Amino acid sequence: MLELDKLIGFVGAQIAALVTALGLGPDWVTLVQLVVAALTLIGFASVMVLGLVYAERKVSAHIQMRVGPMRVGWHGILQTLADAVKLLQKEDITPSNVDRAIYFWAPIVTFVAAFAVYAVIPFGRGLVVTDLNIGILYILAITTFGVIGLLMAGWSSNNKYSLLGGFRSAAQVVSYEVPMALAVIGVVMLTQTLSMVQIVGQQEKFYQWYVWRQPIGFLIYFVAATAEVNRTPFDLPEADSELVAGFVTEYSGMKFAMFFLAEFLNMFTVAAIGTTLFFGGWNGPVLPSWMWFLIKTLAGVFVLMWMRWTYPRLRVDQLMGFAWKFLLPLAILNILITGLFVVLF
Amino acid sequence: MDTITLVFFALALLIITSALFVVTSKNIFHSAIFLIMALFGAAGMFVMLEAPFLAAAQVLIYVGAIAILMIFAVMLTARIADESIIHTNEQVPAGLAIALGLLAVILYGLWNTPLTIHGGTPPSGGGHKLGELFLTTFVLPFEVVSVLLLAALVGALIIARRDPGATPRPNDQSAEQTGA
Amino acid sequence: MHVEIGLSHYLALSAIVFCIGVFGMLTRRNGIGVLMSIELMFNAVNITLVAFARYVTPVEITGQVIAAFTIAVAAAEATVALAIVLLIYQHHRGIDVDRINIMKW
Amino acid sequence: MSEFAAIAVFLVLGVGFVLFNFLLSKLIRPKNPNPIKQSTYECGETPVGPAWIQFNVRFYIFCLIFVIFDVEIVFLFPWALVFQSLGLFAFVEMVIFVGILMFGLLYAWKKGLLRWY
Repeated sequence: MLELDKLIGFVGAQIAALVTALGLGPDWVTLVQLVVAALTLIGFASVMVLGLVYAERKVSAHIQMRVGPMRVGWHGILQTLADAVKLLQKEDITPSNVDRAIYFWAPIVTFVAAFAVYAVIPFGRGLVVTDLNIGILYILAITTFGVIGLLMAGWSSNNKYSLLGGFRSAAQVVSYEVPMALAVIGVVMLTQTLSMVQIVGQQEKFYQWYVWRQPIGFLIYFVAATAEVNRTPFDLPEADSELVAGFVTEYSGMKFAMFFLAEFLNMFTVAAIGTTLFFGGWNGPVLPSWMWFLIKTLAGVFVLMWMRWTYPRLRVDQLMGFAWKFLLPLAILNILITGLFVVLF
Repeated sequence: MDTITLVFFALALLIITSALFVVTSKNIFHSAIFLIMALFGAAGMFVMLEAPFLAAAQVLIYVGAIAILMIFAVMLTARIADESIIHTNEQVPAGLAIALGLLAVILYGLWNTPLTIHGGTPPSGGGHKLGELFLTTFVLPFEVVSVLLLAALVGALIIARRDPGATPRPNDQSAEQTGA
Repeated sequence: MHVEIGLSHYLALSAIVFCIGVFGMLTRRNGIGVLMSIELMFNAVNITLVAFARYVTPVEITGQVIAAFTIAVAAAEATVALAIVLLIYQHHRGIDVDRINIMKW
Repeated sequence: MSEFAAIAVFLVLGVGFVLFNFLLSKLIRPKNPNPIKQSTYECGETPVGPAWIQFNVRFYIFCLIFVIFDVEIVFLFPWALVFQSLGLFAFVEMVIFVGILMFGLLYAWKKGLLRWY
């Protein structure tokens, strides 16, 4: 079958042979292999985001009984590609009273925070760039740079909407980070490891999925993750009726595109982490492992899109109250129950 | 130069330049950003020192929480954009002298101290060893951390809480109030 | 040039960062700036602790445990100190630590 | 430690990718700025004052509670990794740890600090 790990092993060996033939040491072999892997994932991420944007538009259109983009290509399938080219050509307007350095670096920080996660996600059997022994904690840590990025964007724009959107967004993301991390701890209590690959390895059979042993944890993770990526019903930071476009109000052209890219990367990331922690990752019968991973993850992404067009937006006080007064105590309770079960049985 | 040396000096350069900018930058928001870079560099150093769990903890707490809290505090205390304010006091020469003197003393001490280095394989990261130590040898400090955090939380809330008589307007959705 | 990176390199780096922190703490007028300098000093100490843990007690990583506690203490310190800075700001309309001398007399 | 080389490569290439995009776009996009275009957006009005104004303290309150609980999370992770092998004693220790911190949450709740308005 289409097992990509063999292909990757082959390419890796070819690179090693080539680099060694050039007379460079083993450090260089690793470096070149990693660069190729990272470039591949950048390509994958870009193509995937193009697909996700198209899917979002089509899903929303069909939920609202419209047809969505139809003109560019068959059923508008090239629409987002055309949009990307358009964004590339757009004039980049930098308002005159922004803080230029921070304004410039904010989209970079946001994108890198979203992209760096992909180094540890197991896309399939053997399809992981690096298996850190602190994998899931690394993901939690590196994604906090996303908050820094949006605070930088909000502050440097020198615009009231940007600032308010940025700070509201930051307050929301950090509030929901606590229950999310606690839900992850619930899983870690069972896995006894933080390595993403080992967590997947423990869920080979359907009945071993951690969602069965951590149903409350999964629900908490799902809600918190939806809030983390600012999706409806938690999309207050970009509540366009109140805040224009939130922290990206002053951004245009390629800089805006980077925020957009990061947003969709994050959406894929939370679905991928959910798949890895709760739904057995790439484990599955018949089909190749990476295909199972994509199916499960994209199903998660679809649910996020579906929710966006089904639920209304929460008020900001409901949002914060929900995180601190309901999700956090529930997550603590989940940990206590899990611990009790593990200790007693 | 081998890779380890190269990475060490790159990280050291990142940490030191960022730290210098933290203490000299005119704009306090820029200081906060440079502080984040210095802290991230320190996390890189922890990775070099075979403490990956601590590196992640460092990023999670310092960058993800303390730095964000500082940026919020910067926002709450206005006038940051005004670069004309003098950001250093008249103690610059004295401060410089003290800092350099301290540095000289420490480096002198470091130079003249024979450092005993013990070999051994570090536990394979992942935080298992840390967890064991927390729950066995260091169990009392571990519980005291909890008390400390509680005290800090309650204390900070008491201090930072807004004036009771000042606002509560139930339908006030606008999150900004014009400063003085 | 071949340098073997060892304990003394980390200690020297930590000393430099610590002294930069001392300089900032002594010269900053902005209360938050002073706090940032203190965080730098905390970090320098943490690097020292982890370096000792790596080179002196590599198996029993006591230094790392203490570094973890230091991080917790730094977080607690930052929350309370920033709250105090905010309170001072509300009372004095400024966070210039040189002007906060009401406890001096 | 060597497995972290991948992280470094990802960070550097991530930055490189964005800079490359910026450069590419710089080569092909038009550039004709004017003062109106470069003014700050405020729904078509002339912007009033700088945006760097003072903010309400409630953003700060939530962030403050978050810092404390973030530290708690970092201490919970090592516990979660090993508590199975250490048994009931470790579990009780953690219940005490979390229990003490829950008082803090309860305090904030009772004082009405978890309300947004």
